Amino acid sequence: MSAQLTGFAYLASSVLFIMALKGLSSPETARQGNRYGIIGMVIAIGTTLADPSVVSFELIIAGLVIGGAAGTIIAKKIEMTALPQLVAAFHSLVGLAAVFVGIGAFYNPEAYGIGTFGAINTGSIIELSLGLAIGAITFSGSIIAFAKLQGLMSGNPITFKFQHMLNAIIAACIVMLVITLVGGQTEGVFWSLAILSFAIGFLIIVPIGGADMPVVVSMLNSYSGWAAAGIGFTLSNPALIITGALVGSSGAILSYIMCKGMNRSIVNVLLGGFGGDTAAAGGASADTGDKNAKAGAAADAAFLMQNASKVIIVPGYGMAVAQAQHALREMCDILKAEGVEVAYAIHPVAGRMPGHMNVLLAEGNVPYDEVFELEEINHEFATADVAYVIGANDTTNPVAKTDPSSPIAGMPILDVEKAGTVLFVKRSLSPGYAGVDNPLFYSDNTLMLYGDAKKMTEEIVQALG
Amino acid sequence: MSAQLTGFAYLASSVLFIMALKGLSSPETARQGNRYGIIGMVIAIGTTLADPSVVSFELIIAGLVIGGAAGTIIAKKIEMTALPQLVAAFHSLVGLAAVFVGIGAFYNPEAYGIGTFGAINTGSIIELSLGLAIGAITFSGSIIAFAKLQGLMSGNPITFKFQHMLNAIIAACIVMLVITLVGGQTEGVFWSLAILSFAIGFLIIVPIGGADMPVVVSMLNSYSGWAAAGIGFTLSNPALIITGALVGSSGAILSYIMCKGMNRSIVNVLLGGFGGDTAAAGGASADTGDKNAKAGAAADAAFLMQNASKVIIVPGYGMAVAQAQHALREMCDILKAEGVEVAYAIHPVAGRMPGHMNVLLAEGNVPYDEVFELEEINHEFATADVAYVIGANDTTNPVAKTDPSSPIAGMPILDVEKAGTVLFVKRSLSPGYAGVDNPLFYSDNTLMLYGDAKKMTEEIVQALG
Amino acid sequence: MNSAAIQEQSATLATNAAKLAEEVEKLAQDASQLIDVQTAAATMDFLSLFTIFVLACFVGFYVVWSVTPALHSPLMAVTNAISSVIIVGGLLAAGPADMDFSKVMGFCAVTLASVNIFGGFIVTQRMLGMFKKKK
Amino acid sequence: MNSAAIQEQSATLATNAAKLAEEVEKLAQDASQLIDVQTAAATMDFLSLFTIFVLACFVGFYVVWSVTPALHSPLMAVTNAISSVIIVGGLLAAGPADMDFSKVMGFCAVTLASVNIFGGFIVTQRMLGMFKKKK
Ligand SMILES: NC(=O)c1ccc[n+]([C@@H]2O[C@H](COP(=O)([O-])OP(=O)(O)OC[C@H]3O[C@@H](n4cnc5c(N)ncnc54)[C@H](OP(=O)(O)O)[C@@H]3O)[C@@H](O)[C@H]2O)c1
Ligand SMILES: NC(=O)c1ccc[n+]([C@@H]2O[C@H](COP(=O)([O-])OP(=O)(O)OC[C@H]3O[C@@H](n4cnc5c(N)ncnc54)[C@H](OP(=O)(O)O)[C@@H]3O)[C@@H](O)[C@H]2O)c1
Repeated sequence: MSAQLTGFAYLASSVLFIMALKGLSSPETARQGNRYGIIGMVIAIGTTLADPSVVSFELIIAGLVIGGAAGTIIAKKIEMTALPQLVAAFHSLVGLAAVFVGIGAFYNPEAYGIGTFGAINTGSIIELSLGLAIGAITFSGSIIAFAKLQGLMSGNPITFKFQHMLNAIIAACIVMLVITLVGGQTEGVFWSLAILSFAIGFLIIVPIGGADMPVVVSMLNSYSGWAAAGIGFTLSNPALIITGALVGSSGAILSYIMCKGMNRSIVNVLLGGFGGDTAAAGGASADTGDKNAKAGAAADAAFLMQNASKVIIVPGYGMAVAQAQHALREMCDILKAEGVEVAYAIHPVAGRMPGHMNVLLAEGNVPYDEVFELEEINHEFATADVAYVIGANDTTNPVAKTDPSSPIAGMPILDVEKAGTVLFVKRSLSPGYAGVDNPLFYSDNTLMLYGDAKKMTEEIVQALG
Repeated sequence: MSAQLTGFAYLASSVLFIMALKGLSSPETARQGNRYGIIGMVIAIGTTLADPSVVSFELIIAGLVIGGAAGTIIAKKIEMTALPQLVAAFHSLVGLAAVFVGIGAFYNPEAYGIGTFGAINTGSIIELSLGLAIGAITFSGSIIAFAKLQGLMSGNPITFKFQHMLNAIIAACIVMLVITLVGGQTEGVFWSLAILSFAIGFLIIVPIGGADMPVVVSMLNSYSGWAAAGIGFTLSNPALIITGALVGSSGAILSYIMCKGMNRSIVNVLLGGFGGDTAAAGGASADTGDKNAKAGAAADAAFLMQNASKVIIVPGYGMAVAQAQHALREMCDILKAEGVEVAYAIHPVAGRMPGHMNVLLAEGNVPYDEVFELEEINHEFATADVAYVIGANDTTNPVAKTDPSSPIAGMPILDVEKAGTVLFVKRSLSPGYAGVDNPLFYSDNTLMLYGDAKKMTEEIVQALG
Repeated sequence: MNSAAIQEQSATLATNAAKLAEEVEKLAQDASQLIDVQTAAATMDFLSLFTIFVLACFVGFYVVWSVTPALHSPLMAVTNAISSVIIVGGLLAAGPADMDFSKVMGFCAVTLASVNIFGGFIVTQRMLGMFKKKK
Repeated sequence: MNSAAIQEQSATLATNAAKLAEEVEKLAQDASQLIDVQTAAATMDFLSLFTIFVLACFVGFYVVWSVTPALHSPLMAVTNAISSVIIVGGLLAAGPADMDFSKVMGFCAVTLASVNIFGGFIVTQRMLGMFKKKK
C-alpha cells in the first residue's frame, strides 16, 4: 500500500470513530454508530498489517484470536449491574497494552522508525517514556478501581500518614527518571520508571472511596486518551492523534458531568477520604433520632398507586444492587394497563456510573421514551400523585437545597417531595453514598417501604394483580 | 518569521475564528466571540504581512484604509431593517475580491509559489479557475440579490423561454474552459471563463423571487466558503481551509434551516418562479370572497390586552417593514406594568432572514429572555388570552396543517388560533410571502386591526395610557 | 616538462576527473533520493491538509448547529467577515516590489476584503450590542 | 604523442575537471537547498499534526457533549474499545520477522488490546440492543 493510501485509510478510520460517537446522540442511531466504530477498527488494523515492516503474522493472529475470544466471552457473560467494574477492568488492559507497546518500542525502536536501541530520538524517548508512565498508572489505578468496585477489596478509603508526601516524592522521581532517560537510555532507568509508575497509580487510587471510582476511571480514561495522542505524534499517525483526542475529551467531559452532578470538584474527589463503605453498608440501621418515619406495606403502596393518575419512578443505586429492573417494569405495566400514567426520572448521577440507570431500565425492557432526564421531568413532580423512589437516596435529598454546609449542598435534586405521596423503597433509614441523612424519610407525605428493592416490588406486583 | 511560527499563527487565527462562532451559542458570550474573530483576523493579516515576499506596503495600507473606512461607515449607518441586503452586498464584495485574487494569481503566480505565468501547476490552475468561477458567480448573484432586496429591481421572478437550457449551455462552456485552461493557459480563455461565470451568476438568480433571496445569499455564502477552502489547498494554508469549511458549513446549514422552515427543498427554491412581489404588494386589497373578517380599532385591542393575564406577541415581516419594534416594546412595557405577562414568539422563518426578528426586537430594547423560539412557546398559546400578531401571516397560517396541497403544507406553524383572541395587525386581508390566503382572518376569535404596524401599535399605546 | 612527467600528471588528472565524476554521480543520487523524500513529504502534506479539511467540516457542522437561532443574523454577518480572510491572497498579490497588473488586482482585492472585514465585524458588534437581558 | 598534443589534452582535462568541480558544487548546493526544503516540510509536518490535534479536540468536545445522557454508559464502553487503536503500536512491534523480546511484548499488547476491542464493541452492542422505543 502506498504511503498516501495508508494515510487515507487511517483518516477513514478516524472519521468512522467520530461517527461512532456521533451516533450516540440518540438511541436510534447508536447501533449504526457502533457498527461504524467496528469498521473503523478493522480498517486501522488492516492498514497496519499492510505495512511493509509487518512480515510475520503468527503471533499477531494468535494474539487477535486469544484476546478476541476472551473479550467476546466476557462481554457476552457480564451482568449489566457489573458495568462499572467491567469498564475499569477493560481500562486496565488498555493501560497495560500501552506499557507493552512502550517496552517493545524501547527494545526495538527500528520497527517504529524512531532510532536504534539505546539511541532513540530525543522527542520520541520523551513521548515514549510519558506513554509508558501514563499507561502504567492507568493499569494499576484501574486494577484498584476494579477491585474496589467488584468488592475484592474494601471500598473504604485507605489513608495513612505522609501519604501525599510519599506520592509527591515518587512523582518527582518519575520526572527525574524521564529526564535521565533523555540523557542516557539505560535499561535500569527504563524499568525503574515503569515500576515507580505502577506504584504511584496504586498509591493515588487507594485513598479514594469505592463509590468515587467511576470518576477516577473516567479520569484515567481521559489521561490514556491524551497518551494515545502523544504516541500518535511519535508515529506521525493522525488516526492515533484523533482517536486520542476523542477519548481524552470523552473522559474529561464525563468526569466533569459526574463532579457537577455531585457538586464536588475533581480535586476534592482525588484528594480522597470520601464515599467509602457507607453506601455499601446500608444494611446497618442508622440513628433515627427522635424523628418518626411512617412505614408501610406492599399493599398500601399498591393501593396508592392504583388510585393515582400519575406515578413517577425514581430509580437509584439500590435498584441496581437488587436487580429490580424487571420487577419494576412489570409493576409499571400493570399500572399502565389500569390507566395510570407512568414516567421514569433519572438523576445525572443516579447509580454508580453515568447512564447506568438507563442501561438497566433498558435491560428491563422499559421503552426509552418513558425515561426522562432531571431537567425534562423535574417540574412534573408537582402534578404527580406518587413518586416511587426505589433504591435512590442522595439524589432526592432536599438538604442539598436547604443546608449550604452539607457535603451535597448545591447538588441538583429531583423534587420528589412535591409529589402527593413519596414511597421510599429501601432496606433501612441509613443514608446513601454521601452519608447524609435524608429528612424526607420523616416527612408527612412519605411512606417507607422497608425491604430489598426487588422483593418489595414483586410484592407490590402481587398486591396489584 | 520562521515557517513554523507562521504556521502556528495561522492555526491560532483559525482557532479564534472557531471561538467566534462558538461564542454565538448564547447572547452572553457572543460579544466576546466577535472580539476573538477580530483578533483572529488581525493575526491572519499580520502573519501574511510578515511573509518575506511581501515587501511593498503602500498599496496595501491604502487598500486597508480605504476599504476599512468604507466598511466602518456602512456598518455604522445601516438600518437594522436593511440587514438582508447588507449581507448580500458584503457578500458580493467577497466574491469580487476572490476574482481579483484569481486574476492576480494568474498573472503573477510566482507570488503564490504556484509556477510561472502561462505555466502554472496543473493542480493549482484547476483550483484557481474554480475559485475564479465561484467568486464571479458569487459576485453577480449577490449583486442581483442585493438589487432585489433593496428594491432597485423588481422582486418578481424574471423568467423567459429556454432559460434552463441557456444556463446548462453556459455551465457546460465553463467546464470546457476550465479543461482548456489546464491544456494551455492563454489569457483569452481565462477572461472568457471570468465573463461566462459572471453571466451565469446573473442568469441563475434573476428567475428567483425577491423573498427567496436570503436562501440564495446563504447558499452562495456556502459556495464561497468551499471556494476559500480550495484556495487554501493551493496555498497550503490551513487557516484558509479551516475558515472555508466553517463558512461553508454555516451557509449550508442556514439554507437548510430556512428551507425546512418553509418546508421547501433547495432545488425548489433554485428553480425559481416563486415568492415574487406578492408580499411587497401587500397594499392592494385581496379578494375576500364572501367570508367575513371582523375589524377592530386600537381601543378594542387596548381593552382586550389590558384585561388579559397573558399576551403573546407574534412579529413578522410587516413589523420589520414598518419599523414597529420600538412602539411594540413601549406597548409591552405598559402591559407589563399593569401586571400582564408578555412573551414574544419567533417563528424560524419569520421576517426575511434567519434571526431577523430577534435582531429587530433587540434593537427595540426587548430583553432577549422574553423572546422564545417556536418549540419553546408553541404550547403556551393555549393558555394565552391574546395573541398579538403584528405583520406576520404565513407563519400563523393553519392551512399548513390542514391542506396538504397548499404550497406551505407541512411548514411548522405558530398555533396562535389556540389563544383566547387573535389580533392581526396588517394593512389589508392580502396574503403574505407565500401568497396563500389565511383562513384565520375569518375566524370567530380573530379581530383584524387594519393599518400600518407601527401606527396601529402607537395608537394602542395611546389608548392604553 | 618531460613527456613522462606530463603523462604522469595527465594520468593523475584523469583519475581525479574519474573520482570527481564518481562523486558527482553519488551526489546526484543523493539529490534524487532527497527529491524522493521531498515528494513523499509533499503527498503527506496533501494528506494533512485533507485531514485538516475533514476535521474542520466536523467542527463547522457542530459549531454552527450550536449557534442559538436568535443569533442567526449575527452569524451571517460574522461568517461574511471571516470569509474575507481571502484578503491573505490579496496581500500576497499586492506585496511584491514591482508595480504590475497583478499588484493592482491585489490592491483591489485588499480594498474590497477590507470593506467586508471592517463592515462585517462592526455590524455584528452593533447587532450583538443590542441583545440585552431583562433587568 | 607529441608534447603539444599532450599539453593540449591535459589542458582539456583540467578544464573538464574544473567544470566537473563546478557541477559538483552546484549539485551540493542544490542538495543542501533540498535538505532545507525537506526540513521545512518536516516542521510543517509537526504543525499539521498539531493542527489535526487541535481540531480533533474541538470535534471531541462537540461530539461528546452531543451524546445523550441516557447513553453515557455505552459511551464509556465504546471509547474504551476505540482507545484500543493503540493495537497499531502492538502490531508494529509484533510484525518483524526475528523473534526477540520486543516481539513478545508486541504479542502481549495485541492480545490485551484485542480483549478490549472485542469486549468493548460487543458489550456496547449488547447495551444498545436493549434500548427500545414504546411500541
Ligand atoms: N452515577 C454516577 O456517575 C456516580 C458516580 C460517582 C458517585 N455517585 C454518587 O452515587 C450516589 C447516587 O445516588 P442514588 O440516589 O442513586 O443512591 P444513594 O444515594 O447511594 O442511595 C442508594 C440507596 O439504596 C439503598 N439500597 C441499597 N441496596 C438496596 C437494596 N438491595 N434494595 C433496596 N434498597 C437498597 C440504600 O439504602 P438502604 O441501605 O437503607 O437499603 C441507599 O440509601 C450519589 O450520591 C452520587 O453522587 C454517582
Ligand atoms: N426568515 C427567513 O429566513 C425567510 C427566508 C425566505 C423566505 N421567508 C418567508 O417569509 C415569510 C415570513 O412570514 P411572516 O409571517 O413573517 O410574513 P409574511 O407571511 O410574509 O406576511 C407579512 C405580512 O405583513 C404585512 N405587512 C406588510 N407591510 C406591513 C406594514 N407596514 N404594516 C403592517 N403589516 C404589514 C403584510 O400584509 P398586508 O399587506 O395586509 O399589510 C403581509 O401579509 C414566510 O413565508 C417565509 O417562508 C423567510
